[in-house]
Amino acid sequence: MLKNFVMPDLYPAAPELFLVAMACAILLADAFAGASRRWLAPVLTMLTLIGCALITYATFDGTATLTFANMFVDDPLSDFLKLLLYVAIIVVLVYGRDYLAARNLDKGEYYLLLLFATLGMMVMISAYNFLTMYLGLELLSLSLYAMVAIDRDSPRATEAAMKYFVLGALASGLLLYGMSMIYGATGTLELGRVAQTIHEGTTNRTILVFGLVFLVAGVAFKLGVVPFHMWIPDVYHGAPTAVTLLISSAPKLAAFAMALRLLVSGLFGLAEHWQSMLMLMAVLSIGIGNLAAIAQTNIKRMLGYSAISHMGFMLLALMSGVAGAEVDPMALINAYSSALYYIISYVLMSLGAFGMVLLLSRGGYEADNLEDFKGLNKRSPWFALMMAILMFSMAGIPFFVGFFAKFSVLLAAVAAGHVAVVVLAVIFSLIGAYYYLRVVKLMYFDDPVDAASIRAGLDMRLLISLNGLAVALFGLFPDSLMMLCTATLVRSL
Amino acid sequence: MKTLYLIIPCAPLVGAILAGLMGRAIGRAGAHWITILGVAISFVCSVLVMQDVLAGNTFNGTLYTWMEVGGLKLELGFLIDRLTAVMLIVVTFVSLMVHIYTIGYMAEDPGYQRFFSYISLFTFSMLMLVMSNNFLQLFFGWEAVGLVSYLLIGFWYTRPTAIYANLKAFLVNRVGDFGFLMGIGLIAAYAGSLDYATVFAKGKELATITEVVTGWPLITAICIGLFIGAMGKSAQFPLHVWLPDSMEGPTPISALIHAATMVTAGIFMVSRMSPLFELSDAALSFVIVIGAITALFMALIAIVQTDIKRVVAYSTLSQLGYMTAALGASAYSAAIFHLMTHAFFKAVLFLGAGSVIIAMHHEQDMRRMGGLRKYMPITYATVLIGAIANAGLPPFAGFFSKDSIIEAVQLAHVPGATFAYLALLAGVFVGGFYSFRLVFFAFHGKERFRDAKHDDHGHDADHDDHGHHGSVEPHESPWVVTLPLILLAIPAIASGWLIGPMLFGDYFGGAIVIGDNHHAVAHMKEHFHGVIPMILHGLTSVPFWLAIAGASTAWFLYIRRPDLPAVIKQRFAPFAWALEKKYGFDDFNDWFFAGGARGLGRGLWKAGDQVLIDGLAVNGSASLIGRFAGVVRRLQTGHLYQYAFSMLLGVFVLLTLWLGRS
Amino acid sequence: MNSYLLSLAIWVPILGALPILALGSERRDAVRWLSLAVAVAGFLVTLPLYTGFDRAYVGMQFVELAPWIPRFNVQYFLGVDGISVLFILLNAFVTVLVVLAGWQVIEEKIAQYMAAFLIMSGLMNGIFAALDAVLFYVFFEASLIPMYIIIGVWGGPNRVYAAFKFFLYTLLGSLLMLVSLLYLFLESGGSFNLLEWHQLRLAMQPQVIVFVAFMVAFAVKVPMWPVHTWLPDAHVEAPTGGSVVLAAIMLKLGAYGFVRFSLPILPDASHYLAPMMIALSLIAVVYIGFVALVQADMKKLIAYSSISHMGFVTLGFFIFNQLGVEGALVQMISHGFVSAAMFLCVGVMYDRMHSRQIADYGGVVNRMPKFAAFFMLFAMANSGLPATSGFVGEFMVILGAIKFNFWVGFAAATTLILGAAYTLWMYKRVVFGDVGNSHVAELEDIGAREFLVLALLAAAVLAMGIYPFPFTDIMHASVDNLLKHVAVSKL
Amino acid sequence: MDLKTIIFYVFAALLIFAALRVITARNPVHAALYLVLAFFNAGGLWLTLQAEFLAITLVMVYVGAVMVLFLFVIMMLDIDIKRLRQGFWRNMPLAATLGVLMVAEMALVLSTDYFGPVAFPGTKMGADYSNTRELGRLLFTDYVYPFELASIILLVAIIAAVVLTLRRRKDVKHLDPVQQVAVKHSDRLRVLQMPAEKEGE
Amino acid sequence: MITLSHYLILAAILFAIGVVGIFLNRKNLIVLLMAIELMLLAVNLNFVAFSHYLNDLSGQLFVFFILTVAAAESSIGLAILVVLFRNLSTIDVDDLDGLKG
Repeated sequence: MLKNFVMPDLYPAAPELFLVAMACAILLADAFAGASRRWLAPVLTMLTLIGCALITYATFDGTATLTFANMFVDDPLSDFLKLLLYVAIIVVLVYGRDYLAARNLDKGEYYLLLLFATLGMMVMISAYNFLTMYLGLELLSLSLYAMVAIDRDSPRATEAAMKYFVLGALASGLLLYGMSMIYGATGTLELGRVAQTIHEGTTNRTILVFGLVFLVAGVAFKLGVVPFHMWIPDVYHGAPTAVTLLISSAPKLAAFAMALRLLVSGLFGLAEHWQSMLMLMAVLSIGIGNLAAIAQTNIKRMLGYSAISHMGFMLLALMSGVAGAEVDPMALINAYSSALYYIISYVLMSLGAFGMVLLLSRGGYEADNLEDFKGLNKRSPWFALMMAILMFSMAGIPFFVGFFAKFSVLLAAVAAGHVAVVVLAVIFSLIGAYYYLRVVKLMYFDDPVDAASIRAGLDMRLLISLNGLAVALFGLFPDSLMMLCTATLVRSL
Repeated sequence: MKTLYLIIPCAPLVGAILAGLMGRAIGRAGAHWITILGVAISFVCSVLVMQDVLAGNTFNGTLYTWMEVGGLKLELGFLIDRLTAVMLIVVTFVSLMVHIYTIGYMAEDPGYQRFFSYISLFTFSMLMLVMSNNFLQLFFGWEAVGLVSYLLIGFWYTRPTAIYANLKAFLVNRVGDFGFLMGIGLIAAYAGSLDYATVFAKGKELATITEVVTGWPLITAICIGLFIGAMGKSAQFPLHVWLPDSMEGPTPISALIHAATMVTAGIFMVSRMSPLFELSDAALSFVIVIGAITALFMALIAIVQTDIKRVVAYSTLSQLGYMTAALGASAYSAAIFHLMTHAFFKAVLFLGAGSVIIAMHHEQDMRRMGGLRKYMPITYATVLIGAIANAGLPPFAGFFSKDSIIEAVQLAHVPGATFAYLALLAGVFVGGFYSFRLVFFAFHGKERFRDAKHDDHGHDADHDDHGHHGSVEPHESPWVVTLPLILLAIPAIASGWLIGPMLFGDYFGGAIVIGDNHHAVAHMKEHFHGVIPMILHGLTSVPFWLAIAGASTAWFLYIRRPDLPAVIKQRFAPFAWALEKKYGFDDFNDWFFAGGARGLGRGLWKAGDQVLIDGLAVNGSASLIGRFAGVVRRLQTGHLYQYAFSMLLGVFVLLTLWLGRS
Repeated sequence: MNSYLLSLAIWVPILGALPILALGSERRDAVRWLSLAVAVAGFLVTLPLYTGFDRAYVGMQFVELAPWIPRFNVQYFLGVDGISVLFILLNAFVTVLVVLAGWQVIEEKIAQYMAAFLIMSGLMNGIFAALDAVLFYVFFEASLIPMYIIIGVWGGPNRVYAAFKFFLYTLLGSLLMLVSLLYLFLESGGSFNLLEWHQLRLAMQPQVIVFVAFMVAFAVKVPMWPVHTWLPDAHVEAPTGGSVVLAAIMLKLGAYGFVRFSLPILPDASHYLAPMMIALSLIAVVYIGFVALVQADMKKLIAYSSISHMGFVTLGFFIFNQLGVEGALVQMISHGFVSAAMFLCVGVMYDRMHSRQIADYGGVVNRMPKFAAFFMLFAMANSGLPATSGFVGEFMVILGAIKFNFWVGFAAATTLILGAAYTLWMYKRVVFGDVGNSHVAELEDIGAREFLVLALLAAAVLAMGIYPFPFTDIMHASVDNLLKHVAVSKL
Repeated sequence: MDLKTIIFYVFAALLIFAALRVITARNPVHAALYLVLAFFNAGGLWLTLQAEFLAITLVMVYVGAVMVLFLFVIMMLDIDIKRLRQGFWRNMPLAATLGVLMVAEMALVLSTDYFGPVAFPGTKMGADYSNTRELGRLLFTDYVYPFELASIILLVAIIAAVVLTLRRRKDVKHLDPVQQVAVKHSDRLRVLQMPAEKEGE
Repeated sequence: MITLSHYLILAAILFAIGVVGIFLNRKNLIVLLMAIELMLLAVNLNFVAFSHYLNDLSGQLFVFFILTVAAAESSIGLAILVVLFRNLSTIDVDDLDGLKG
């Protein structure tokens, strides 16, 4: 019956397989370990991630390999993003541990969901087919919905989960509708063949653009850009901070991969259309994100709005791929590597910022109001410095990584001739600087209202310091990371 | 020789620095010895320089390059010629006298060392000014003397009037400097150099140029600019307002700075610039008119003053007006000559007044004096000499110089010369009157100090407390005070006899240039046959009789009929009021310039900076953004259906826009 | 050719600040002495820049060149010419003074205070030494951070407003500049090298647009009217050291930007827009002069006087003659000394009385004669008295302006009156007179440390006024070259 | 008009009607039942498109399992129907407008030449063709990767449902032997230090 | 004759009804979940129609997976709903406004 069946090459998917195997092991271990072995799940999770990282690193070969009937791609980009993803998840694990333990949320299920979310992101990163992209997205989203609601006695968290869920489902509905249209127009679900079919020019572009609109809407939702951003502030605010930390970091990498795979690998033939859509959304995001952030009193919410504006900035690079009619491959790479660089630096900063919120919170006390940062410099000069670095970096002030991220994005946009847009973006980022500065102001200029000393594990202290210093160091020596982004994209596109 | 030149300004400088910085270490006596020594060295060197100059040597050399920029070489250097030499002698001599005099005058002042430091510093600055061979250094000295004047007027810094006066002096001088700097700037721009010799050499060339932007004849613009500087420093109308107030300073500096030397810097400067001024009749005309106005109208104010120092101060203004008028008449040598004689006799008058003030325990109001003659014979004698010289009666020094000026102005042909002549003549009468009024008022008549209440001395004499509070009886001043008086009285009598060589003997040689069409001095030279004939001729001239008339009127009103002045004052009330108000300049300046500037500043600050820029643009945009933020924030209503609506709207808009495009 | 002096000048203070931060504010004496050591070391490493400077050479000296961000062809490219070298020295010098001035006054978080100043000093050296546009920009913006902290943490009651105003105002300008830098990068075919940009040919319209963008950035920093209003607020609220650095160095950054960027890269636009620049400069001189006259707060008054003096700088640059440009540069240096000294003087009084209101003083000279003497010197320098440094630049610019256009010079020279009026009027009300109130009566004269600081500045002010030759001599070749360059159209 | 057309229109009309009722029904139970109806109709339509297996799955899995779950939840929750009726139609005009506009736009695109008048290619399959078998074959060969992913998604759903809703009832007093054994003496007895009361003065 | 367009337009109408349902409904969260099901149904209809039209089974397979995911999704959605109801004692959409601004 199964003639012609060739066993798919499992080698490129080794990290995913390892992760699934370990997840099952953790599931069983957690079920039978009992209450006294609570440490088992986090430790195993950590080991899993480290193992994944090792496998990914070991199987890296610098070429693109397709497997599972061309549904899975393993290229430098996917390996790079996955490695970053592991790092982000490990950071999330470490930062969140005390917080979750203090709220009795550190159940085994949390770690399982975290792992499955990671798997979902890995699937998205490696997706080369609409179907796998969709499945990865759903795997991620479903895990996240559950994680947001995991503090099930908290009305805010469940409200956030509900909103996230409904809007997320709506967004995947839009995405699917778009996929169905593209499928109808090209007759295939595989990205490479979609691109090829479009390139051949035998398809009806109206239908393609019609599908594209829905597809872009779906991607935009995942990135959280205006007008598909409404979930961001509420979910960031409502979710337990440890989960917010997760939502604000790693999924951005996956969403970036999704955007890159769908729009660039698949629908590059429609670039002129999606680029201008992205431009519109980018400008709106930068504007609305920054404006709304000014009026916030909750830092999680503020960072949520800031995430919207940051994603807008990232889109500026993503839309700058083509300069005029003729396609200059180097300009393309410049633009996309700027976007990648921007995403990476954003994830780094976002991890640090939410990490600081976690650092300050204790059992029964969420340090998520801006006021809670008052006088941090008096309580702990070191962590105040770290937070200040993070905030200045987010505001795009040199010598921090955020500046160079903005720099490369703006350069790409100017190179593509979008000077007016860039000026607009720059003016809004000035407005944005205000609310980052306000955090610094609270930490440095005001007296503390809460004199409690900061208690956190050594691992967290070390990691968060490392995080802050990384933001500074990547700012002083931005080239290595930039080059890495560029090289990755050169070999993957 | 260059070392000698260098010693002249540096000796007082060293004295000033030592006395100023190490005042506490060297003590009071140390301070006056060091500074007096410094000035004495300068004086001796000046005499040596004079000898050298008389031997026909001049010097024009660079000290060091201050800066070199864009082809403009700015240097510090000395120009030593006959004009300089005269000034050196006058400055160092008067300064030396004042230094000595100060020992007595300031004997009990706590700021003793500081005072010596200042006057030595002043001497240094003034010497740098007169020795300069370029405009830059001239300006340096110009401002430096202004600074010291500022410091000295405000020497008693706790007195509100003193610190008001010094600020006023500085600012009014700054107005003059403003014009001065414009003149220098034009010279630099068009002559490309600030060196006297270079600029003078280009004078003819400059005279043909029209200033590009303004369309003014360049040379006139330069000269008027420079002269505005002179108006500030030499207190010419309408920038004279600071000089009477400067009497708030201790009397020695009134003598030194505000009579003998600094205020004559303007006269010196214009004489120095004679090669330029001679090229512009318009400028000369301006100079002569300003000088004449000052000479007459300031003299008029002097007749209503009761403060002994203020009388002398207004008299100084008037005399400066004479000098200026002489400049306008191209009689530079006459101006310098008058400058010299005036330095001596005015120093005598001031120091004499100071002597009186000491004797009266720092009472300056003449209405509380009278009959001092028998208590202070030396002072009386010297002041009388000064007064006669000031009134211009032969054979005292003032007669020669003043008479020459009047004659020169009479002979001048520039527009305004006739007016100037008449004004100066009238001024002679007034001069005679106020000079003798002072003498009679203070030294003759009833001993009014006996009825005067001394109740206001307590606070008046905070700093110059002489410890003689009980004693009412005035007495002659100590020798350190009288010696300079006597030493100064000699040239006040005799310096006029130098008129021959100085005015007509071609003494100044190349230092002063007179244009071909300006013959006044040359004319006078033809009629000059020596000092004695001049005195004899003077006895028949109009000015002499006017001066006598003035003196007699003074005698009549203050000795003969002391009740009359009050009656006259009542009769001519508006006139007296105008004089007492000093024609309202002070009030106008306070109201218009000081008040106006502050009003303008406040208006610009409140309306411009605070309301428009900060309020509207800066905070306005900030609050606008804040309001926008509030609006944007309210878009996030928290309702799911609204979120879904937003997404849907997004899709709808994208659909509509992009389907339309493809 | 390769020398590490400039790198040392930049990184010695910055790296030196790290151990100070690590020491923490508890060990005050250690912090103070270490800070002083770092500041002095920072100053010493800049001295060879002056002594080893080749005055005849027009190009950049002490050049350091290394790749920094090869991805965008950004280089770690340092070098100085006659225009910039003096500012590095000035900056290092002022840093020493600031450390001394904060010695005892700052009691809270002294380690952070000192570190902030040292870091800022290094960053500002970077600005003056950078020959790569991105490097310049990075230093330019980064220097906002320590100043923001300084104003906000150690500032006066309204410090938060002032700090935000300062930061956002300046950021606005610099962000527009960033866009222009990116544009020039693309126009130049992928280079951020300033020296290459100087040779870049641009059409008139882009020149004007880029000029305006640059102008906003630099004008805010200078500050020029009408974007000056952040300065009085920042000065009033900043601690003394902050005011000193702000006035002495930070204001120079904008002016320096004009000479380094606007003039040589955009000569045609510079000429075209010169009337506007001159008009704005004159407004700064006259308008601000009047405004300064009515200030009741000493620091505000000096702040306004700074704006007015900086008007001379921008005026000097845009009259395009050597007198003007060199005068402007000299004015910048001199203003560095004089304004620093003025703010230190106010600081000396503020430390004792905790008031900056003129009305709260009166008769200070009775209690503090030494201080009054210094203050008098600096007040005179501030009003441009000859033989002080304040005169030199003003004089040169006025001469240059008269050469350029009589009326421009005329308007500029009004500062002679206005400057003297507001400075001396303040001096009169604060220092002269009888002892104003019981607080004044309790004042103590300056101590040895304060004396040292003021004496150093006094020496600098006098030296520069009496013999400015060494200051101007070093800049001739570069200014000459700049003017020749600007005279050639790039169209 | 052939039979297929009639069937299509009947099913389509019912489908739309049912869908409209789903979103407009005030009683959630009704809505759920209308949704069942909609699914039935959709299944019917899929049959016309020769997707037999999917049609059957839709009815069996969806209607059989998912809809029952919905109903179960609706019944379980104690919902105040009266409150649900208030302000129900407030968004109607906007919703209707936007909905109609969207449909119009989409229809405009979808009825273009490309999809419009051209008939179905009318694929003719052999008699031995089985939609189910083909799907199954693909599912376990080419689609094995998504298939595994789907299984994991279901696993996530299980975990999520458990973690969110499983509760140990707190009002039941039951003993946990493990805890009883693990107890230490410090848990049983707590010594309190009380300050001695002062004697009355 | 029934063409592909018929199916597509039908799906579009269905999709629109689903979407409109989400923001029309201000009261009942369960109906929101049902509206999502409608949307997915519309997408499925699209895929089936295309699959038939293109004679390509991958569309149908996609539907297969969508059905699976939708089931999982609704189970999680309902679980969240239950938790929400426990916390807020309501499933009124209007009451879900604790997070805003």
